[in-house]
Amino acid sequence: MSGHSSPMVNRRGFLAAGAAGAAVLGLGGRARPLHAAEPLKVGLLLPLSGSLAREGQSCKRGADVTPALLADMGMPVQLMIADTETNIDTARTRAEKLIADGAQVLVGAFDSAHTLAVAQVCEQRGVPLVINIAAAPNITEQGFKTVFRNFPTAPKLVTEGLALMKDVFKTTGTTPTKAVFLHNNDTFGTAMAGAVNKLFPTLDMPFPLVETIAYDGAARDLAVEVGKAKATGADLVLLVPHGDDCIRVIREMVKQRFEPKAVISPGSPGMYEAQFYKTLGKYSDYCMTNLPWINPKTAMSQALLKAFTKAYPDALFEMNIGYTFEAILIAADAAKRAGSTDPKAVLAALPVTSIAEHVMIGGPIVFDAKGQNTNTRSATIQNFGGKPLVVLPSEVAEAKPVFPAPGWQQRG
Amino acid sequence: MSAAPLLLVEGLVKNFRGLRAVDGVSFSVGAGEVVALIGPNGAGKTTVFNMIAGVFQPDGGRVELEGASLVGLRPDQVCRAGVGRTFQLVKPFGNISVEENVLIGALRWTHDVGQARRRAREVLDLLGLADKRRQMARGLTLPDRKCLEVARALATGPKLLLLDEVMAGLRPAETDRMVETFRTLNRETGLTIVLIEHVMRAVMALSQRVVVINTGKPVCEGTPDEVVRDPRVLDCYLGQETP
Amino acid sequence: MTIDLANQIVTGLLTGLVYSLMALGLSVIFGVVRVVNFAHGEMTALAMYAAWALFTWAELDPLLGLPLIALLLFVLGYVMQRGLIDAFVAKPEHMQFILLVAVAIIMVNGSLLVFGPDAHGIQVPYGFDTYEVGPLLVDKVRLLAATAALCISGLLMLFFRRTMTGKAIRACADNLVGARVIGLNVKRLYAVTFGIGAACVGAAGALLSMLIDVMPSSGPELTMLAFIIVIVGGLGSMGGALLGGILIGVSEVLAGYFLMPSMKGMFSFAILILILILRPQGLMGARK
Amino acid sequence: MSRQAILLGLLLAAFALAPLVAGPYLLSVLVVVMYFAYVGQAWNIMMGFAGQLSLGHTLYVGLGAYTAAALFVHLGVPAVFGLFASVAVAALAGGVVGSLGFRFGVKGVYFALLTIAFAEFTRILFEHIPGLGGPGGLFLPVGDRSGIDLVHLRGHPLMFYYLILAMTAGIFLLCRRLVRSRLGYTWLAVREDQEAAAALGINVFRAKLAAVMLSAGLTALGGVFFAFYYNNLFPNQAFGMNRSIEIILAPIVGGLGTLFGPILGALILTPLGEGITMATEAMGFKAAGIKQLCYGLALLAIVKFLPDGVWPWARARLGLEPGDGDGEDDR
Repeated sequence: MSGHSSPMVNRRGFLAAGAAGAAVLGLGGRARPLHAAEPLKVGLLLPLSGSLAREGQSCKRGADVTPALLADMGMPVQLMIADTETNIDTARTRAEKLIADGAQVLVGAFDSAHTLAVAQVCEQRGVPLVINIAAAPNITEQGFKTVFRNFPTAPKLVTEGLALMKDVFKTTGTTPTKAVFLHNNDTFGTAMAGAVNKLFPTLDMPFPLVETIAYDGAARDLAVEVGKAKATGADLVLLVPHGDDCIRVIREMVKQRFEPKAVISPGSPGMYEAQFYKTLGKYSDYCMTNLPWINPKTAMSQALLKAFTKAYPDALFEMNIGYTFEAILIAADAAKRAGSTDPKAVLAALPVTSIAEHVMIGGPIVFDAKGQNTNTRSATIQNFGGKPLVVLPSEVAEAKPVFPAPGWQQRG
Repeated sequence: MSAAPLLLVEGLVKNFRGLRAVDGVSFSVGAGEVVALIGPNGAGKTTVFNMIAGVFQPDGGRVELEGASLVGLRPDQVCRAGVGRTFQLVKPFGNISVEENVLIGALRWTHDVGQARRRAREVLDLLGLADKRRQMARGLTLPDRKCLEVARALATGPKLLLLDEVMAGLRPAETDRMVETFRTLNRETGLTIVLIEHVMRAVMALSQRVVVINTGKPVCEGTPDEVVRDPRVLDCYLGQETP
Repeated sequence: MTIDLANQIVTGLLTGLVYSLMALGLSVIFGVVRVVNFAHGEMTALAMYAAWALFTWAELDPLLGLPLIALLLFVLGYVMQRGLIDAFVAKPEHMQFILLVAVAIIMVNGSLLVFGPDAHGIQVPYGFDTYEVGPLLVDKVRLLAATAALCISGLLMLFFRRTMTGKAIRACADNLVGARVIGLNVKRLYAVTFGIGAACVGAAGALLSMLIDVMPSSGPELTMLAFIIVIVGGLGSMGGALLGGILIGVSEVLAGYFLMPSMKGMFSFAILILILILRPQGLMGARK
Repeated sequence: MSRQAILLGLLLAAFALAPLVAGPYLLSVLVVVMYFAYVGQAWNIMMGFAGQLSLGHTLYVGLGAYTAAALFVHLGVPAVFGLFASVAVAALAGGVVGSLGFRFGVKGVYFALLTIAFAEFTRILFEHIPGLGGPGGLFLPVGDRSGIDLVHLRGHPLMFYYLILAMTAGIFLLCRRLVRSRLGYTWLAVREDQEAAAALGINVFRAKLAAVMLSAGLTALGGVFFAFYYNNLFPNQAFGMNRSIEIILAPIVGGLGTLFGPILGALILTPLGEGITMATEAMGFKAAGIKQLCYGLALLAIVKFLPDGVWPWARARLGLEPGDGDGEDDR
């Protein structure tokens, strides 16, 4: 099939990232689309207002800088952005509206419930949906033919997140004695917690998990939660926050003088966000998060970073941006390979996607029979001086992991 | 002794926060009788009514309808036992029509809305409200509201009707008309009526017997003519004016 | 274990006092105007934004900015009552509810437009300080905030007891007809009351801004919290709001400590249900 | 035929024929309109007819949705049977809320807060029931989207459109019967004055309980629709406070206690939201939140200037004032 125009790059080739980057960027000229002038209309659904506004707008920033970059690669796209208002009724009607207005591919929708509602519309209308972010495993278990997800499911996030922890201990030569697990009790946090509790015993972790503490992210103050964690005497905190709740957790830890060797997230947003650094200052340092991250060493991510920093000098360059960019990239790539912007043609091209050079860490973007990209891969990022740096895997690392972290009072 | 009276009230007591509002009131009403309950303001008349109607539970004493105790029953159960009442401060169902107000009363004895509607129209005719039946009840004048209050209670088909100052605020001609209506009802259907009334014109014209109470205690009882001549009655009304 | 628990209870108590002040605003408004302010949490969020703005742009400590924010909210409350709510005072509850829901929607999305979706928090220089009182660790910010809340509540009670305006407002609450008869300007007094309630919210918002972050969606959560506190203490009772705040603060700590922390909200709602059923006038309210 | 009946017939015909001209987008909007008309009407039974303010009505949506969905997911029970369980569970919950509230004399704003407390309590409770997915959500297998399977409620969006249209028409006719029934009049009496109602022999407690339970049971059917239309349930979306607010907006804006109110309200509000979105987009306002801001302002204007709702106002202008027919007064 002519769809295989992207070069398959094996793992070793991927690791020699720098050179491959240039090759892929040159790809645009080689494929010669039939209708180069006609941009692909991508309908983007995000929760720009309502309770998920913060995450949705972060994704949108990534999307804003995308069309220019893709145009440079010979993949013109026209974005049509719609707000789901963090409301399932709106998500569904907006999806219909985007398709009615001519969207040829939909991208979205951050929230799992909204994504599933949109997926049903897409399935019905034969319009492909490329999921930027949504971790509920069920989405790709429904037998949808039009849904493609370039985001790991919760179990995968956790498996890799826990494995990376072992790598951290091995690299630094220190192993904690016992851990306490704090997680947000929302959709995402519970999916993660379920995976942690299921996978933890199977992964031969070098420390026991003494207690799991679920908390309500909206709860005004998290003093009790942290107090309870402190009382367990654990020297490692596994934390699955979902946004700014991690600020409250760390602040309480400092105030209550709870000094574990480290705070590590097995895969969740929060501890690498701008607000976290701004509010906590020096206390934000050394926190680690294991999650899919932007590969700092590919040419494409450097290009994205450059464009992004120019457009949003104050905003943080993080996962939401990378995945939203990639989702649009996947759609544009399929259209280019298909040589057509017709939804049917794009849909036919999507299952054979193989994008070796992209922005997130991990192997080439390919989809299995269920439409799930199985090549996503987590990295460990650690905060240094108010910035997240990749510390593992070492091939793409920008710094060396620090563990145990210095105590709160010992920080300049 | 003959059959039990329609209504028997005996030794009724009610305390409010240690204050004895009603203290040993007793009277009985035979079937077909019209009895007035009078006394100065604050004498406890309405409290007695509320105890008969089940709004308040008495702290002592008996209330019986045809020999069956009403004590412990809720207002709706008392109504279903055959006691209709009006409220001193009228309580019309303001946002529905006059006819529907009365219709709801008639639903006490029938499940058929059509039948209840026919009954409502009869009652409205009887009370001279027929031409206002489509109006919203909240738009009625005070006399008409009083009339509606009576119509609603009548529509429930009571054996005993408790009227709480339905003539107050009415013009003399209106009072006379209403008195005439009650007399007709009493004569033709044998309806038993107990009324609380300040308008002596109505009391004299309507009631066969008068019970006087003051500060919660019984004062005297007799025909209207006897009562107005009783010095104790005069005392309790005058005593109110001169401390 | 016991020291940990004692620490937590102290924390709950102090935080509860700050929440009390916010709830006090709700209670004052309901006690007099008889309108349940369903936009209460949203107003608190606005006050927190004001505190954040003053801190960020004028480097003003929230404790010092507090009077200004309270004044700002007083004006907001006064204007809201005069221009909007007054016409709804005699309307049924559901109308008031929808009106204030509309106000809340406007406030939430207005702050989204102005401040963006991110959480805004204030980090005062002493934000991480703690006092050691015997074996206990007492958080400095919480202690300051709770003390301020307590002082403001005390001042408010003095205002209602001692000043002419305060007495006139109480007269409106006790006997509206009587208040009209003796010639009180009820409309103005209602507006002043709403303003005072809003000023409480302003003060509480300034204090809360040091404890928690504010987002456009913070509002509804705070509204619910204020309701729980006020109902538990007694809607319309000032002492009740204080007691309710402390009770809810401490009981959430206990629920979080002994049960699952994520269930502590459920515990509060269970208390709310029990109070509504068994003692709807609240712990300190007078039975009507 | 009264003018109201003609209006009703025209409206029904228009909706039945709408799919001929409306594209999938418009159809999806109409589904939302009908859904809110339906649950609004169900809420209206409790508030508009019997005068009991429920601000936590999504409790019954959520219970209905979760019951039928859980039976389907775990036991394979088809929706058509599951809905009976949904109605029963929700009616029972309504009975609990109602009997506790009414027995202990919780009135007015306190009763409203009680309903919120129950809804919020249940939301957090459902976040802690692992068998129902907790906050991770309960997912229904989507299955075939092209056919029509009313037994399992699986099928084409058009099927769902006609289903919700039938439900809305059904509840409209039911309510029309109810307001002219003995029970309906009983509710009106209770709504207007409980003391006077009791004095006319009405068992106020039972009347209110009947209203809550019927309203809850009917609302649960809306929940079943919600579950099988969207195929996923999350406690914060099924039981969230803002869903309760959305439910009651339509009947209040349309006209409380009227039959056309909930439909008209839903017909105004949902398209208003869509319209504002389009208008702000057309005017070049891209900022998120501007739409809801305008929506809030519009809502404010409606309650301020048409406090009795749009239908009573429109009815007066259309010459459809009640009392035209012979005792067939439409509310």
